[in-house]
Parts: sequence; structure tokens; C-alpha cells
Amino acid sequence: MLKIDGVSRRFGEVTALDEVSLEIGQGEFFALLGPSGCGKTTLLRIIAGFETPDAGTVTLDGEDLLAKQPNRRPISLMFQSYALFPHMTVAKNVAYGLERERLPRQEIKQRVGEVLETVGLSAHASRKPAQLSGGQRQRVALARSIVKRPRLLLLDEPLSALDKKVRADMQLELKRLQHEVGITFVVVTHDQEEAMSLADRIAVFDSGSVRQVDEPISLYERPRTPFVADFVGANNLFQGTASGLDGIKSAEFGMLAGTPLTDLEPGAKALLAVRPEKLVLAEGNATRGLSGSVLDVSFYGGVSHLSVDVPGHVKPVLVAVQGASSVRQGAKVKVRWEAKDAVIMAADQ
Amino acid sequence: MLKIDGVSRRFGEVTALDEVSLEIGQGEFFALLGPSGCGKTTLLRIIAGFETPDAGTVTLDGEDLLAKQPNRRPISLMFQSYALFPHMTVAKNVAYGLERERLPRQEIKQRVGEVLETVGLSAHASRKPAQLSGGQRQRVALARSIVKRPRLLLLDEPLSALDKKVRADMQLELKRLQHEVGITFVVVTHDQEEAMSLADRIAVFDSGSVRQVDEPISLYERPRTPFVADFVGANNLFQGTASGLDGIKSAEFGMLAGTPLTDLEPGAKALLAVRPEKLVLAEGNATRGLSGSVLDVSFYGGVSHLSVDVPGHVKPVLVAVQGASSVRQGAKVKVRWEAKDAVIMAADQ
Amino acid sequence: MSRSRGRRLGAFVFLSPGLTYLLVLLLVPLALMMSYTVFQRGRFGGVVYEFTMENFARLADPLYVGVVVESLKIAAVTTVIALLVGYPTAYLIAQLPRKWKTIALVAVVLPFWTNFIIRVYAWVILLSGPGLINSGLKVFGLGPLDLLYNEGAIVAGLVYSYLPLMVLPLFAAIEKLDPQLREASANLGAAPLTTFRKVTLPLSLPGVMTGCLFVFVPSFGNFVIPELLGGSKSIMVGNLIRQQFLSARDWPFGSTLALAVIAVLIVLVVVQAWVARRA
Amino acid sequence: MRRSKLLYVPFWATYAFLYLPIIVLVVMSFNSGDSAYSYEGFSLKWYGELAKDERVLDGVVNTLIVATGATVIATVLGTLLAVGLVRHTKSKVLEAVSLMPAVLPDLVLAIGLLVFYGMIQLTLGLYSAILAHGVFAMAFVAAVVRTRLSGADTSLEEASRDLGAGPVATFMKITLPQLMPGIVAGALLAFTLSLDEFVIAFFTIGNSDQTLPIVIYSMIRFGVTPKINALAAILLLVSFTAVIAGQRLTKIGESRAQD
Amino acid sequence: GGESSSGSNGSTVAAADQLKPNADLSKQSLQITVWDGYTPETLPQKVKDKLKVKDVQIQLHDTNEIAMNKLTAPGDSGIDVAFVSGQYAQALNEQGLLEPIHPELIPNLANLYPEATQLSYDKGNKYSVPYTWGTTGICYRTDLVKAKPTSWNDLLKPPAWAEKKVTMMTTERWLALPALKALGYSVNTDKDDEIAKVRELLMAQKPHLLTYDDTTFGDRLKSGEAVMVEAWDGWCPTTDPKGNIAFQVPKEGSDLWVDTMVIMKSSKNKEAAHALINYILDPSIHSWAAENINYKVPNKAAMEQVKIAKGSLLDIPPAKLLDGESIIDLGQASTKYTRLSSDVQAK
Ligand SMILES: Nc1ncnc2c1ncn2[C@@H]1O[C@H](COP(=O)(O)OP(=O)(O)OP(=O)(O)O)[C@@H](O)[C@H]1O
Ligand SMILES: Nc1ncnc2c1ncn2[C@@H]1O[C@H](COP(=O)(O)OP(=O)(O)OP(=O)(O)O)[C@@H](O)[C@H]1O
Ligand SMILES: NCCCCNCCCN
Ligand SMILES: [Mg+2]
Ligand SMILES: [Mg+2]
Repeated sequence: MLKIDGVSRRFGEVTALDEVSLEIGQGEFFALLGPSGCGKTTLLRIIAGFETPDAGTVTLDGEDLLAKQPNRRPISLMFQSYALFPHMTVAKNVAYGLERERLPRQEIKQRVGEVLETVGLSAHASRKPAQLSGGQRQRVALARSIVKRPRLLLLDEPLSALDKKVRADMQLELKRLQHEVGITFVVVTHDQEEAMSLADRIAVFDSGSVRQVDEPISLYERPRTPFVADFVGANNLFQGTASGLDGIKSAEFGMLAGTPLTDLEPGAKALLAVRPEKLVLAEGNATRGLSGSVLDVSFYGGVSHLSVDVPGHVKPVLVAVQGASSVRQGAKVKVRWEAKDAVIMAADQ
Repeated sequence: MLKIDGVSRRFGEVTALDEVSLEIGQGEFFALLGPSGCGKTTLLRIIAGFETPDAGTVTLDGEDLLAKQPNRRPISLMFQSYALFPHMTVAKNVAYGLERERLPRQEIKQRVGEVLETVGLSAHASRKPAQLSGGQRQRVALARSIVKRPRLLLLDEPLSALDKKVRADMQLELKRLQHEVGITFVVVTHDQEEAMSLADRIAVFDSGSVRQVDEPISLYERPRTPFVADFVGANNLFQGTASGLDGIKSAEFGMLAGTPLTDLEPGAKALLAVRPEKLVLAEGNATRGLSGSVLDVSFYGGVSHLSVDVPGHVKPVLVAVQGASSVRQGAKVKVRWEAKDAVIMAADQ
Repeated sequence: MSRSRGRRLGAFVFLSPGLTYLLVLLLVPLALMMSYTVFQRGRFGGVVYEFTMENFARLADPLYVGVVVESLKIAAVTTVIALLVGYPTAYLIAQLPRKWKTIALVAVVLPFWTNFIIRVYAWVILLSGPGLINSGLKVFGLGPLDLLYNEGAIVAGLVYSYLPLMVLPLFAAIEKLDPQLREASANLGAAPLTTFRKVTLPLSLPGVMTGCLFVFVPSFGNFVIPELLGGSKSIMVGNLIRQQFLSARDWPFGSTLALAVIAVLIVLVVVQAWVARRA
Repeated sequence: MRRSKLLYVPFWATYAFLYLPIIVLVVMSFNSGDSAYSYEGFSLKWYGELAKDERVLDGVVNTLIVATGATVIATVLGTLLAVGLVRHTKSKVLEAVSLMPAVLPDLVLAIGLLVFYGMIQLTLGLYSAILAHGVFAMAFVAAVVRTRLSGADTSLEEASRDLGAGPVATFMKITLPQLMPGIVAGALLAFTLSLDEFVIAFFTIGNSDQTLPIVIYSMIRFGVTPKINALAAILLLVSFTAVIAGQRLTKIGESRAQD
Repeated sequence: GGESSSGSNGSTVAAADQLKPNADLSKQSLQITVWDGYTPETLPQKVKDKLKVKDVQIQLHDTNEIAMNKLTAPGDSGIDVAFVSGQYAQALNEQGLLEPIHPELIPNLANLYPEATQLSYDKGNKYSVPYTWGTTGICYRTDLVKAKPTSWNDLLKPPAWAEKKVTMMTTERWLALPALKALGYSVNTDKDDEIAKVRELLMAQKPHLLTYDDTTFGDRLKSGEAVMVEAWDGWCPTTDPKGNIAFQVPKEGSDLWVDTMVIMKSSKNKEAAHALINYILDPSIHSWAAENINYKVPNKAAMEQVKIAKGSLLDIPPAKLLDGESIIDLGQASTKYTRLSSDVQAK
């Protein structure tokens, strides 16, 4: 449906996008993930028509999008900074897009009422944006873009100012729009859980380039590059050299068990990544595993994170355990994992 | 150190704050948590001096704060909307507060350089805010308020636009400021994990009132009101009537095990709350537990969430298990928990 | 409380210099002039300090009422045209890169750093019977057209003379608008004209109001242009006041006419403020 | 966003409209005849005539002094007044007073000031004209700046206060720069209006001082001569040069500041 | 006119003796207000050299009217000598603003034509001294008119060939003058019915006019935009090299206008002011106006120095000029003319 091909955009010295190519299917929920400043907003603005790429093409169902004026594109963009009309009430802001389609008054009124109900702002319909809290503004912006039910919805960090409860409701609503109305979504989010739970596919960006496009579980479990492994979720990375199908050879720890995702020349520099929740913690006198001592235990509501200092490894190793942990700071422990739970990839040059 | 006493603020019909009282200690990291629009920003603005409360007092070390001009308060506020000076470069924005203190040029330059390094924007020092991405702007705002090292730092959703990695770095930096420099923090966040892991104490707000002030673990494990139980983290709530020290009597399920936090009249309406990660899932033919069938399994990177339809209970019961779950959708299961893992509180009237 | 003391101090610091200045150099002289409205003209000019209300009675003269109405009409047409011409210009100047912005802005006022009367004469040269435009038309065997000495010429001259007074406030108002709002509007399906009507225009309304006031007021009171481009064949309120002060040396009635003009304009200003607040 | 090319039509049309008469008057300044009305042939004689005329030169100098003085007064007081009106009072009366000079017929202000100066026995000079021009110029600056200020976001000022800046520093470092386009527009207006003002200057300036408009008005009893056109042409040339030089200088200043 | 001269007599007596013929002029300086180009540019310097006064400053005014407002405002205008037309001098005097002329300080008054002391606004030059004089008539293009204009009616009811090629003056008294004369009335009438008749004539004329104009009618004739205009003699460009412009005083008669010099009562330099007027009346100086700006001067000695071409504008003898009726200020009735001109010019 949406095809982005070799799109680049430079701002003076800065390369915001560097030959980005993506294909997004009809009805797909597509998430963009990447560090701050990597070009996500720029890409959305190009699709919506507010930036012109220096190179590359963007087509929607085969039709050249770049040739179209922004107001003729069947696309809604929710701006990262909301861009609410300050002189209009909340209801007027939301009705704006519908009025442009010359829908009957009655229908506009009804749809605006419904969407305000959905975002929980019915009581605020006649206020001006300046009289709203930050999260309320964000919800108005969201309502304004979803009420149009465009073919393609671009959301730039749509839920970042919302609390967990409201956010969950909004996520449900977005899913409903995807399934019932068949809208295609491209959503920028820095919330990985959100990306993981909502998206059909996720593109990971870095410095203006796409690093990996994959389904959430694949992305999480089979990162292709050290950047993705490190960026998506927490990960423990060990350096070494490739050594057959079941591990890498590490200078400090000898063989470390793991599964290579791609062919690697034996002896080539390689990286092994293993998730904190895949790690198993054993008593310090257990036979297998890397020895270390617990540096810190922190409780993240539901899960406890332990950082374990493993002599020979630069960063502390992170371990996640369900519930409050019984292990105390300073305890001597062993850390180990299964080969199938660790992935091996080529190290960056 | 900071004492807020009976502070109220109304905007026309809206009561943004309703007799809020809080005491925050020297060097404490205090978090404000609450749904969108509950009055968090308003409270910070009152402390900083940009709103005048309709009633109540605010003192800092016993000194009346309200009588002081904003610029004479030893307080920095990071605005939710950043409020960066558009006509100044990033470096100038950050230097602004230091220049007001008439520090030597050299020192200003050095401190600005350091803080920009910390927030990862050294390369952007000479750009104007309009040339930055959303997350970069937020980091400038953060840098601008922390560089002053005020006695009290008020941060209004300081990290909401940042990706996980940068956010973790920033969190560390905030902790460092708290410990090394001894700054007192009041931070608004909608990110509960953030609040849990950073804060010494958390105040939960709702509709302009404080509902509970507690340390993170207490708040999570011993919510005092249904609102807090429901708002902080995910929770499964069961209705019934109080019945002694070890459970409630539910119309549908009979006795449900739990621990009351306060004295409850036997027979009074009560609510039992139990966390998803405290639930244990057993085969459908196990002896104990509530029977249900798995509605949906979703994978949130590291943890799997299952929703289980328990006939007789309105909402599906949420269960969290470590790693990818082996239980499939549609499976018949039993759900149970220990009395010590469930809390019992009075139901709202 | 100190907040409100601070606010009062602010009000004092910001308001008192300008208001003191205006009190001494505007209100006092104005009060002097307005005191003449209840006195009589001396036989040979000057003022005889005998109370009379006759000057106000003279205002009802259909001749003067007619001129006021006509002036309102001409000033209104001028204002509308200046707005239509000035808005797109101000809009585009506001979008220019910064270094061009100042140049374009100065270029709007630069012609006015010559001299009013010379510029108006330049229009005479352009529009007159044997003038430039008619000479041009003649080459094509057309014309000559009666371009000068009619209300059209007055309006053209007024628009020309007061265009900067429209463009500059509009610029100041438009320049501050967040471009993202226009983008949001386009994104929601609004054609450029709709975006203009629904977003840009309402948000720049204070500038529109100020610009309109700036053009309307001097147009209403102008006297040179009706003389030179209108051939004095239709005069405006400004001519009336001027005739009373200069030809008739009738300060009392001249002041009374001025008071009437101020009253009309104040009504307009109040209406403007009201509209601006509603917007 | 791409801008519609169509918008450039009224844009350029406006400049054409503004400069067409200017071109005409420059051309006529080279007229060999003595009419500014009908072109008879090329000649520089009027520039020669102009050079001989000391009054004109004096007039130019006096005009610049008056306009500059009035602009400075108007810009400073008008900006303060605008901020005061928007931020520190709700009084409609003060608002009306601040607009009054703009709606006052110039003869009324002129004669009123003449009478007032007479009453307080002020000896007229350049400064009395500067003070007089300051009155109407201030109204224009205040109105334009108010336009700029209305609906402006106050959070920047709050941020400044929060970072320890007092009201004065906040005004100078934050409010003023935000208002700058409005202040520049207002000051340009004030300067332009003062430069060209005749009636008020005539009545309030000292007898031995004349501004250029006074000189020119007295000269045109017989109609405009090419001599005045020559003067206008030179004024234009000087203004253009000054503006472009100013532009160059600020650009250099800016690039220095960047380093 | 009778009333006004009694007023002026009063003030003449009041201040007669205070001036010292031998005052030290080097302690006095002069502020003069005058039309641009009306006196030699070198005048200030010459006066300083000749009279040894401290300083001479020229202030320019563009019209009588605007000068009048400055001169009549309360307080000291700072002006010593003003150049204004006759009826304005009269009005200034009526308001008690003028210093009576001290003839003993102006020996050159003897140079004036005898006729120049009999001007109706100021018989005997009690408070004003005439500087230039002339009349009003029809200025026209000899090559573009089908018939030479001889009557004010040729202007008031323009023939078809002059349609929209005729201009009239806008200043109120001269606006009314052609109609007043055509109807046989006095230029100084204050009768409402007569003024009403004038209004009718002017209203009927208006649609056929090119424009009202009292500054650039000469240019309009030269360019051919107009063929026939109401004009003051001195402004009719009969000296144009093409030689196709002529001036005609219509048969119904016209006015006599006089531009005069007056001394302000508020002046602190009255001796120097008198000395200045005396100096200007010197034939070698006074002839400048006739030689350079084509104005007749009421100075017999001066006119005798000037070469006058036969039939030129300068070739109108004083006696003939005095046939014209001097416009005088009508006091309260003068506002009728203001209203008349507003009325005619309003749409
Ligand atoms: N100027 C105002 N006029 C009217 N109501 C206002 C105004 N400012 C805030 N409110 C209302 O006051 C309440 C509290 O607002 P506040 O900004 O403090 O919320 P918040 O807790 O910061 O929310 P969020 O998390 O969404 O930023 C909200 O309901 C908001 O709509
Ligand atoms: N107008 C501009 N001028 C110069 N650089 C710009 C401009 N706009 C964006 N950039 C730069 O381009 C890069 C990409 O910006 P973009 O806004 O697309 O980032 P983002 O991925 O949306 O980041 P965030 O998550 O922080 O919002 C950033 O480094 C930013 O600084
Ligand atoms: N400068 C010469 C003036 C000749 C005519 N005087 C009458 C002036 C009327 N406004
Ligand atoms: Mg972004
Ligand atoms: Mg908030």
C-alpha cells in the first residue's frame, strides 16, 4: 500500500533520513522505533507532505504521493507537538477535518461526540486548548486525527503524555480502528512495550537509516545487529569470536552458549546477546554459569531487576526475575542461560 | 523541607486542586502520579510561582514561598511544554539561568558543556530549538533546569519523549544529582515504572486530591483505595463483603483469600485486589482456584500477559508470566493466589 | 500579597511613561481644542470666549453629514482594497527567510521616505489625460480614459499612500503564527484557501484590525488626495476640518467637526475591539 | 509545505504598485523642462539647482533629526505602553487613549500643541517638533506591538523567571526579542510617518527650523518642479544604500556572533 | 470697509511713539515668514550686511491660510515680519496683532505709486505695506481655443470644445469671483441671495470642469490638458517660449489682489522690521519681483527700472489695476464663502 523508496532528507549538515525504503501493507499496524533524533518525525512529515525529500519516492497504492498537495492526501498526521488550533474549542478542533469533507452537520456532531467520548474529553468539548492539561491536549490531537478515518493514519508519539490506564484504553481504540475500519497505521513510539504489543511489524531506525524491519517477537528474539539487540529491550551483550553453531569464544569466559542467526566465518568478531529474563540465577556455589555478585536490586512493580557484577565483563549483567526478589545486594551468584535463548550476530566493524 | 498545606486552585468550574497537603523532605525524590488532568502541572506551577492558589500555603524550610517572586525562589521548573526560548541557541538556552546568577563566563561555558554532554546534545549546541527533534527539545529543557542545581527541582514529565535507552541514562543522571548534589526532586511522570524505580515516595493524585502517599513498594503492594489499586500497575479486583482476617465473601466465588489493610466491619462492602504476577496458573483440572479459559496471550518483551475469562467475573482476569508463555489461547486453566499476595480494602461508596 | 504588588509595580513601570507623555502632549492640548467647541469665532478669526452650543447645532447641516457619509464610504472602500492587496504581501513577507524578511519589509516603506506630495503628483502624471497610462493606451489606438479627478483616483491614491500602514501590522501579526497550524489544517483536508479562512485569518485578526484602523483613519481624514487626485470635486471630512481651520479661521467649529470625527472613529474602534475579542 | 505560486502574483503586484510612481518621479527628475508634468528631454540641471539650495539640505538634516528623535521616543514608550496595556491592565479607557493620536485629525493635534506650547511659553525648536511627532508615532508603535503581543504565549516569560531572571532581565532578554518583529514594524512606521509629516511639524517647530516637507510644501505653490523630484530621487538612492549597508552590517554582526 | 479702518486707527494711535529711529539694530534679529521664491534668495545675507542686524531667518509658508493660524494662535509666534495678502493683513489687524506702520522709519514709502496707498483693505497703509499686486483673469491657449475668451461666462459655461478642459481656483473667494462678476455682484458681497445664485452657477459648471486647481493650472495649459483656466496674472505662463499662452481680464471686471508686508505687534525687533521694509522698497531690490517672477510691484521707482514688453503681464498701469475690486475680509460673513466652497466641492 505505502511504498517508501530511497528517501533521503538533509537539513544543512544533518542527514535526517538516509535512503530509507519501507513497504507497509494495507491495514497493517506499523511502528517506527528509534532513538531520539533519528528521523522518525521527518519521515512522517514527508509522507504527509510537509517536507520534500531530497531524493526518493513515496507511493500510495502505486500513486505518486509526492506530487499531491498535502490536503489531497488521504492521510492524517497527528503532530508530535499537537498543533491544535488555539482559537477553536476542542469540539471545533475535532470537527475541523470532517467539516472539510462537507459531511452533514448532524453526522459531524455525532462523530465528534463519539470520538470525544472515546478519548474521555466529552466534558471538555467547549474548552479552548489553552485551558487543557498536557495529556488532555494530546488526546484532542489524537481525536482530531482519528475522527477522519483516513486510509493512512500517521501518529507521532500519540500516547506519550498519557497515564497507563488512559493509554491502554487508547491502544484498544487504535486496535479497534485497525480491525473494524481497516485503517493502516504508522505509529512512532518510544515505548517499546507499546510497539511490541500493538504493532504487526516494527522498523528500527538509527541515524536516519532503517536497521531492521520485523514482527515484534522476531525483532525481540532475533535482533540482526548489535544496535537492535541493544536498543530493543534490555540485553546483555558479550564479545567474542564466532565459533561454530553453538556459541562464541570469549577471551574472558571461554565458550559462551548461543545460536547464530546468520552464517559467520569462524574466528570473525561476533557478539552474543541474551535477555535479562532468559538468565537464570543460581547460588554462588552452583557448578555452571558465570560467577558474580549482586550490585543492586530494584523493584519495577511486578518484576525485579538485579544487576550483577561479573568480573571480566565491563557492564553489570542484568537479570530480571518475576515478583520481589529474595536475593539481597552483595550476594554471590552464578548466572547462566540456554544456548537457544542467546543469539549470536556479527559485531559492528 | 517543602510543605504544601491545604492548597486549592479552581479554574472557573474546574477544581484543579482540592485542598492538597504534602510534605517533602530535604533530598527526597518525590514523584507525582495520577491520571491526565488531575492537577499535577497545576501543583508544580503553584510551587514555582506561576499560579496563585485560591487557598492554602506553601513553605520551603518554613519560609513562605507564595510571598516570593518566582525568580527569587530557589526552584527550577521544567515545563511540560518545554518553553524553550526560540531565539536562542541550545547553548544559550541552557546558559540562561547561569548567566542570571552572574557566574564567571568560563564556569558557565564549562557547566553548559558538561550538561549538554550529559543529555547527549553537545553536537547541537549552536542550533535553535526549531531545528531539533521532539526528544532533543525535551532534553534541552531538562538540561536547562538541571544545570542550575537548584535546591528544589520540579520536573513535569521530563522524559516522556525519550526512548528507553536515553531515558535510562537520564534517570541515572537524575539519581546522581539527587545523591551527589543533594537536590530535592518533585517529578511528574505517567510512567509508573519510572516512578517506582526512581522515587523515594510517590503521591497518587486523582481529580485534584491526593489519594495516597507512600514508598513505591508499599504503594504497589498495599494500595489503600480501589483507585490506587486500579491505577498503579495492573490489578485484578474482586468485589464482595468483608469477612474476617483472611478473605472476602464473594457472591460468585464464595470465599476469596486475602489480607485486609485496615479494619473493616464484617459485612461491609469490600474489594480484593491481586496483582497479575501474583497469580499462579494451573491446569484446568487442578483442585484449587477459579476456573476460566484463556482469551488472549500477548507478549510484551520479557513477560507474557494472559487474559483469562473467568465466568462470573466481569473483566477478564490478567495473569503475567515470565518469558513467552506455553499456554495457548482457548486453554482451560485454573487461577489462584496466596492470601498474603492479595489485599483487601473498603469499596468506594 | 507580593504577587499583586509586583503586578501593580509592573503596571506602573510599563504604563506610566507613555501615559504621562500622552497626558501632557495629547490630552491637555486636546482638551484645549475641545474647550473651543462651546465658544464662538471672532469676527475676523480668533476665539470669543462666550458660551454657545451653536457649533453643535451646525453639525446637523446636511452638507456636513453628507460629506461624513461619503468619507466613510471612500475610507471603507480604501480599507478593503488595502486589506486585499496588503494581506498576501504581508503573508509572503512573513514566510521569507530572515535576511529577506527585513529587506522586503523596508522595501514596503522605502517609497514613503520621499515625500507625500511628490508621490501623489507621480500618480497625477500616471493617470492624467496626457499622462503615461493614456499615452500607452494611445499607442494601441485606445483611450484616452478619464482616470483622474474622480473617486476611483482618490481611492487609488489613498490605497497607495496607506498600504504600508496595512502591511506592517499584518506582518507583525502573521509572522508569529506557528506554521504547524497551517500544516495541521492542510493535513485535515483543508484546501489552501480554507486554511487561510479558518486558521490563518482568524489568528491574524488582531493585525487585520490594527491595519484596517491605520488605513481607515487617515483615509477618512485625508484632504490632499481629494484635492490633487479628486480635483476637489468631491471632498472628505479632512477637507472640511481643514477649511474651517484654514479658510474660515473658525477654530470653534473646526474643533467641533474634529470632535465629531473622533466620536465616529471611537465608535469604530470600540466595534473593532469588540470584534477582535469575539474572534 | 510548498507555497502556491499564485500567492506571488499579489506580492509582486504590490511592489510594482508601490514602485511604479517612484520610477515615474525618478524619470521626471531628469526632465530638461521645468514641469514635473510633461517630459521634454534629458537633463541634470535640476540636480544642479538642488545642490545650490541650502534650505533643502537643512531640511533633510532637520527631518532626519526629528524623525529619529520621534522614532526613538515612540519605540521605547510605545513598546512599554503596549506591554503594559496587554499584560498589566484591562482598562478600555487607557486602550482608547493610546489609540487616540492615531485617530486625531492632524490639524487638531497641531494647533492644540501650538496653543499648549504657547501657554507654557515654550520656545519652539527642533525638540518641540520631536515631542509632537512622538505623540502620534507612539500610538502606531503601541498598536503594532500590541498586535504582536496579543495571544502570545506567556510560558517563555515564566521559564525565564523560573531560571532566576528578574522582571527587567526577562523583559529585555525574552519579551523584547519575541516582540522584535512587531517593534521593528512599528518603528519603521513611526519613522516613515514622521519623515513625511507636514502639518504638525509646521506648527510645532521653531521658526528658523524647517523640515523637508515644510520646504517642499512651500515650493509647490507653483506645482511640483523636477527639482523636487531630483530631491526625491536622491533621498531614495540614499535610503536604499543605507538599508543595504545596514543589512550587510547586521549580517556580518550575526556571523561574528555565531562564532 | 468703514468699520475695519476705525479699528485700525485705534491701534495706530496706541503704539505710535515707542520706536526709536536710532535703535541699535545689531542687537535685533529678524524672523520673516514668506512664500517660497517670493523674495531673492540672497535677501537674508544682503539685509544682514546692509542693515547690520544680528540675524535674519526666513520661514516659508505655503499659503496665507496656514500662516494665519500660526500668527493668530495665542502666545508669541516669534515672527517679526509676515508676507500675507491684503485681506489677511486686514484680519490680523482687526485682531489687534499688527504693529502700526511708522512711516517715519520707512522713507522709501515715497517710492510707492499713489494708487498703492488707496487700497480698500488698508487705506493709507496704516498697518501694511504692499509688496506685489495684480489681478485675476482667464489664462488660455491661443492655439486650442476656438474663440478668444472675453467673459467670465466663457469659463462658467464652457463651450463644447472646452468640455473638461477648464479649471477653476479652489480658494473660496476666487472660486466665487468669476460667478460674482458674471452676475454683476461685488466680490465682497455678503447677501445670501446673491451667494445662492453664485452657488447655482458653480454647481452647473462643475460637471464640465477638468478640476479645481490653484497651483498647477499653468502646467496644465502648457501640456494641453486644459485650454482655459482661471488664473492670477503672475501665474499665467505667458512667457512660455512656445508663445501660445495669453491672459485676459474678462469684460465684467475682476479683483485687485495685493500681497503685503506686515509687522507683528509681538515683535521685539520692530526697528529692524521697519528697516527691512524700507530696504525692500528700495527700487533696486523691489524690482527683483518684476524682473524675476513676473509680478507687478506697486513701486513707481522700481517699475521704472524694469524693461516692460508691450502687452505683457507687467504692462498693466496702476490706474487700470485699481479698476479691480480689492477683496476684503468680510468678518463673520466670510464664513459664508467657506460654506459655499464646501458645498460646491462636496459630491
Ligand atoms: N487555564 C485553565 N483554564 C481552565 N481549566 C484549566 C486550565 N488549566 C488547567 N485546567 C484544568 O485543570 C485540570 C488540571 O490541569 P493540570 O494541567 O494540572 O493537569 P495534569 O495533572 O498536569 O494533567 P496531564 O498529565 O494531562 O498534563 C485539568 O482538568 C485542566 O483541564
Ligand atoms: N529544521 C531542521 N533543521 C535542522 N535539523 C533538523 C531540522 N528538523 C529536524 N532536524 C534534525 O533532524 C534529525 C531528525 O529529526 P526528527 O524530528 O525526524 O527526529 P525524531 O526521530 O522524530 O526524534 P524524536 O524522537 O526526538 O522526536 C534530528 O537530528 C534533528 O535535529
Ligand atoms: N505668491 C503670490 C500670490 C498671489 C496671489 N495671492 C493670493 C493668494 C491666495 N491664496
Ligand atoms: Mg519526533
Ligand atoms: Mg500536566
